[in-house]
Amino acid sequence: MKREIPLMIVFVAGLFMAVQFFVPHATSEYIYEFVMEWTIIIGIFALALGIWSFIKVAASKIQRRSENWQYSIVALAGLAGMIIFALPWFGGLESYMFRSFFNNVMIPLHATMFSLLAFFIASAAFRAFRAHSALATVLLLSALIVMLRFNPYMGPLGDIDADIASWILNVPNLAAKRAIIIGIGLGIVATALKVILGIERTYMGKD
Amino acid sequence: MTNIGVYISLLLIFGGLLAILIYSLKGRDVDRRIIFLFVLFSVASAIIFHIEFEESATPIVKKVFEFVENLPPESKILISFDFDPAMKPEVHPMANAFVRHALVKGHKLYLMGLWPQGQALMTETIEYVLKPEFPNAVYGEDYVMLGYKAGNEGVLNVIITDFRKMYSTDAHGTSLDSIPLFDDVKSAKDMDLIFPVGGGKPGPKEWILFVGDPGNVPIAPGLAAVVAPLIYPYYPRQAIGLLGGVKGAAEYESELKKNYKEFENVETPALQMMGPQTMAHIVIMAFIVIGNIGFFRARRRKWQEGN
Amino acid sequence: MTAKTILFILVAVLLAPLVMAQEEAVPDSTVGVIPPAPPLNFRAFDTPYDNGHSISLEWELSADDGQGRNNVLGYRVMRAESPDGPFVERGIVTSGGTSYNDSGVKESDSPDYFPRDHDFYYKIVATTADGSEAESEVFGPVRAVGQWFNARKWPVLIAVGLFTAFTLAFITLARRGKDLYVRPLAGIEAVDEAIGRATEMGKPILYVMGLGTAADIATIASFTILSRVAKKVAEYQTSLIVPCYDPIVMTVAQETVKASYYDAGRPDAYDDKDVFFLTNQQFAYVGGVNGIMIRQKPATNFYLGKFYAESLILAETGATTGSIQISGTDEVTQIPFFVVACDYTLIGEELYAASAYLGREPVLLGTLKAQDWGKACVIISIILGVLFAIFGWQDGVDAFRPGN
Amino acid sequence: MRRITLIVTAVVVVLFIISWIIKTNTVPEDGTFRPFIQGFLVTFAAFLTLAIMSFLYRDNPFYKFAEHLYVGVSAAYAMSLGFWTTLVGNLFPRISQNLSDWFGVPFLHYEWHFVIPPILGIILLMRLSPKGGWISRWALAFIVGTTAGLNLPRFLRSDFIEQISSTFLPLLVQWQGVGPFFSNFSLAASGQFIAILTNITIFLGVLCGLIYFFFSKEHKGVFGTASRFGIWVLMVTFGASFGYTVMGRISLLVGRLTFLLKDWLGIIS
Repeated sequence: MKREIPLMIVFVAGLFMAVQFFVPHATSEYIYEFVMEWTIIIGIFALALGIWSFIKVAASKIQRRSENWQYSIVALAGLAGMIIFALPWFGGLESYMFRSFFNNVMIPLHATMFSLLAFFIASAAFRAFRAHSALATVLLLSALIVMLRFNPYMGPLGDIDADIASWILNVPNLAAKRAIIIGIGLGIVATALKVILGIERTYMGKD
Repeated sequence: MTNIGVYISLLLIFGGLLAILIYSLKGRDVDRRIIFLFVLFSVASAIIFHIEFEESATPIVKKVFEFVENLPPESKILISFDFDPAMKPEVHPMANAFVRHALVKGHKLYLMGLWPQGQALMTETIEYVLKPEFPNAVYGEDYVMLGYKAGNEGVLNVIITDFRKMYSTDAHGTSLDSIPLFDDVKSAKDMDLIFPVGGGKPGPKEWILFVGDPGNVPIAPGLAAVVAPLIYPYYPRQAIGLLGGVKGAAEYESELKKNYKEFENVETPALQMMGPQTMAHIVIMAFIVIGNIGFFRARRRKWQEGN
Repeated sequence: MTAKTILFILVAVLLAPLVMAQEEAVPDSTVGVIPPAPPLNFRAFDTPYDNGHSISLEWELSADDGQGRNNVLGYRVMRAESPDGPFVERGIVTSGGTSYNDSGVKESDSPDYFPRDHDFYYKIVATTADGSEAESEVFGPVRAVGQWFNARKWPVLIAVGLFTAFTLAFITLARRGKDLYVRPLAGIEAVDEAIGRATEMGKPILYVMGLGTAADIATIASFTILSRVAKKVAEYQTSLIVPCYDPIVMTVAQETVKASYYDAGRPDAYDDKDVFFLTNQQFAYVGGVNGIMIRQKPATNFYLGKFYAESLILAETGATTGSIQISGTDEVTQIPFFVVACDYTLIGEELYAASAYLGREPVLLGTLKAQDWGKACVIISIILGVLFAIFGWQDGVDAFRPGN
Repeated sequence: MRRITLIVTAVVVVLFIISWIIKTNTVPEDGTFRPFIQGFLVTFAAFLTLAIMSFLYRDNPFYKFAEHLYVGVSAAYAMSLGFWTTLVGNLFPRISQNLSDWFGVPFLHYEWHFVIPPILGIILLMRLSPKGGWISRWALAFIVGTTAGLNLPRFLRSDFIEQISSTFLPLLVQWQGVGPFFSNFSLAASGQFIAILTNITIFLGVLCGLIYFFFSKEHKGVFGTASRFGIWVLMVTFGASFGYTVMGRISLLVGRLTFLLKDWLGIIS
C-alpha cells in the first residue's frame, strides 16, 4: 500500500491535468488555477524542509569542526539575520534592514556573480575553440564570424562578415533550434507519459 | 590626459598579447588568470579613458543613413518612440541620432509614440538634444511632438488614413490645424520616411505591416538586439535598412560624426558602450587565435617527433 | 504624342467631373446633420470553444467607412439586458474593424465579471468626428456558454493519442523480448568510466540537478539518471554530493538516492547530509556550488537538468579543478556553453533518452523506440507540409496548425 | 591561519574603514538619509563585489565569506518572501480570520479548497519524523503527477506542432518579374537566391537535425550522412550563439565596473 497509493495519486493527478488542457469550460479553468496555487503553497512548506536541511548541514560542519567550519557560522548568521529582519515586529518585507540587506548584499553579489560570466566566456573560448577536428573547426569559425562584427578595422570584409553573421544567426540557427526543440518536445511527452503510467518510478524511493 | 591613457592602455594590451603569443609559441600553456586579467584591464581602461572606435557602418545601417542624406530638404520624417526605460540604453541613442540627422539636413520632424513611457523619453530628446543643439529649430515649423496615443496598432490603422482622426491636437494641446507642419499633411502616407524605434509590441514590426506596406512609406526601424533577427526578413523589401542593438546605434552615431563637423563633440552613448565591447571582443578573439597557434605548433612538434 | 498619352488625357478629362464632385461633397459631411450609414448584417454569437464568459460580434463596415463620405471614426459596441435597453458601451473598434470579442473574467466578485448563461442584446453604433451616429439593428438574445471540448485542439489530441499508442506498443514488444538496438551515446558511456575514476582517485562525485523545479520534465529525467549514478556510486563505494536548488527536488532526490543505495545493498552508506538544500537564488546557488567544487575537488561533475546563465560559470570552474564533466540540458540557449566547456554533453532529447540507456530495461528502451517513431512522423509531415506549401495548398498547411 | 592571510585581512579591514569614513562624508545629504549607515552599505557592497571577483584569482577567505553570506541571506530571503507573499498574502486571508488579523491583512472569505495545500504541506513535513516518511510521498506524488499531466499535451502544442508547421516553407520563392533563373541575374534576383537558399537550409537543417536524434537506428549510409549534416548544423548554431552571447556578458561586466569606478570610487562621472 505504501507504494500503490502514491502511484495512484500520480496517475489520477496526471490524467486529470492532461484532460484539463482540452476542456475550455470555466470549471476546468478554476481547477487549473487552484492546482497552480496549491503547488505554490506546498512549495513554501517544502522550503521549510530546505532551510532545515541547510541548518542541519551547517550545524554538523560546525559541530565536527570540519574544514572551513567558521564560514558556516557566517552562512547561519546571514540566514538568521535575514529571517529575523523579516519578522512582523521589524516590519516584514518593508523593514529598513531587510531592504538594505537586499539592496546592498544580495543585489551586488548577484550582479557580480553574474558578471563573472564575462571572464569565463573568455577562458572557455580560449580553452575550447581549437581546431582539432572538423566539427570543432565549424564551431570555432562560426563563433569567430559572429564575434568579428565587433572589430572595427575590417573594411569591406566587415560588411560581408556582418551579412554572413546575421544569416547564420537567422537561418541555420533557426533550423537547429527547431530540430532540438521538436526532439525535446517528444522527449518531454515520453517522460511525462512514463511518469503518469508509473513506468518511471525511481523518484518514489523505496521502503 | 585621456589620450595618453588610451595610448598607454592600448600599448599595454597589445604588447601583452604579443608577449603571450611568443610565450605560447614556445609551447607553454597560458594560465586562464592571464586571460581574466586582460579582459578586466581592457574593459576597465575602455570605461575609464572613454576608448571609442570608429565604427564603419554595415550596409544595412548605411542604407538608412544614405536614404536620409539623399532626401530633398524639408522632407517629412516621423520618429515613433515605441520603447520604455528598460530598453532605453539600446534604442534611445538611435532616436537621438535620427533627430540630429533629420534636423541637420533641414528635414521636418514629427515625433510620436505608441508606448506610454515613450512620451517622457520623447521629452528628454527634445530637452537635451533638440533644443540645445538646434536652437534655431522652431516648434511647429521644424518639428512637432504629437506625443503618445493609446490604441496600439489601432492608432496606426487610423493615422494611415488621417492624422486628425487620432490626434486632434499635438502633445501640448494645440490644434493640428494651427500647426504649419500639418498644412500639407493628412495621413502617415504623406511622410517621406518613418523611423519606428523600439523592440516590443506594438513596435517596428507593426509599423511595417500597418503603415509601411499598405501606405508605401519607406520604413527604417531602430531595434533592440533581441528582436532584430525577427525583423531582418523584412529587409530590403519592406524596410529600407535597419539598426540592430547598441551596435547598430553606434554605427549610425559614428556615421553622423564622420559626416558632420557639428556633431564631433556631442554625447554618443552607444559608441561609448561599444568601446568596452570592442576591446573585450578583440582580446577574446586574440586569445582564440593564440590558442590555435599554440595548438598547431604543439601538434606539429608531436608529428615531427613521431616521424 | 504617343497613343498612351492621348489615352491618359482622355481618361483624365472624363474623370475630372467625378473627382470634383467628390471634393464638393466633403464639406457636407462636416456640417454634422447627415449621419453615416449604419453597419450592416450585425450578428452576435457565443464564442466557440471558450470558458463561457465571452460573446463574439461581427458586422459589415458602414458604407461611409473608408469610402462614401469616409467619416466613420469607429464603432461603439453596446450591450443591454433587454432589447429596449438601457445599452451600455462595452468597447470601441477603430474604423475598418468588423469584429469584437466582448469578454470578461469568470470570477463573479470581479468588476470585470461576464455572466455565463445570461441573455444579452447587442448593437453597434458607427461614430463620426462631428458626433453624428448610426446604429445597427439590435441583435439578441444571445448567451455565453462554456464548452467541454476545444475542437481546435484536435491535432494535439491526435498527436498525444498516436504517441501514447506508439509507446504502449513498443513497450509490449520490448517486454516480449524483442531486441531493440540503440546507438551509442558518448556521454552515457562515459558515466561508468567517470565513476570508476572517482573511485580510483578517492574523490567524491558532484551531481548538480540545475535550477529546475519538480515541475520541469528535465529535472524528472535527471532523477532517473541520478538513481543509476547513485546505484553505481554505492556499488563502487565512492561518495556523492548533491546540492539542491529546489526544496521539493531535494526531497525527491533524497528518496531517489536512498532507494539506489538500498538497491545496491548499502542502505547504511546513505546520509541525508549528502543530498542537501543550498538556496534557491540562482547566483547564490552558483556561488555555493563553486565553493564545493573548488574545495572538495570532485573527480566527476554531472550537470543534468535545467540550466540557465549559470551553466558556463559552473562548467568553467569545474574545468579548473580537472574534473571530468558530463552535462545535459534541454534549455536550448545553454547547450552551446556546455558543449564548449564540458567533456561530454547530452544535447536536448539525449538527456531524456539517457535514463533508458543507463537502465537498459526493455520498458524504457520501448519508449525510446516510440520517440523515434514520433520523429519519423514529424519528418514525414514536414515533407508533406513543404510539398503543400510549394504547390500552394494552404488548407493542407493549415490542417497542422492548432488553434488556441 | 597563515601570517600572510592575517596581513592581507588586516590591510583589507583598514582600507574598508578608510573607504567607509570617506564615503560617509561624501554621500549626499537629504533629510531621511543616514550617511553613516549608507556609507557603510555602499562600502560593504563594493567589498562584496571585490570579494566575489577575487575568486577569479583563486579561492580565498574573502570569497568564502561572501559566498557563505550570500547563500545564507538568499535562502532566508526566499523563505521570507514566500512566507509573506504566499502564505500571508494568499493563503491566510482565505482560511483563517484570526491569522489574517494577526498579520494585519484583510480577511477575504473562507474558501474550503485552500485547506488542501497546507494539509499536503504538512504531509510533506512528515518526512522529518522518522516513522512518517512514507506518507510524505503522497504530496510528492501529487506534485510530480500534476506536472507530468500539465506537460504532456502542452509541450506537444507549443513546442512541437507549432515548430513543425512553421517549417512548411515553399522551397522556391516566387520570382517577381525578374525572369527565369539565370537569364536576368540582378541584385533582386540574388535576394531571391538567398531566400531560396534560406528556405532549403531551414528544411534540410530541421530534417537532418531530427535524424541526428534518432536513437534506435544505426547512423550509417544515407542516414549517417544526414545525421552528420545535422550535427554540423548544430555546431554552426552553437558557435554562433556562443559568439553572440559575448556581447551581453561584457555588458554585465561593464555594469559592475561602473559601480566600482563611479558609485564607489568616483573616478569617472
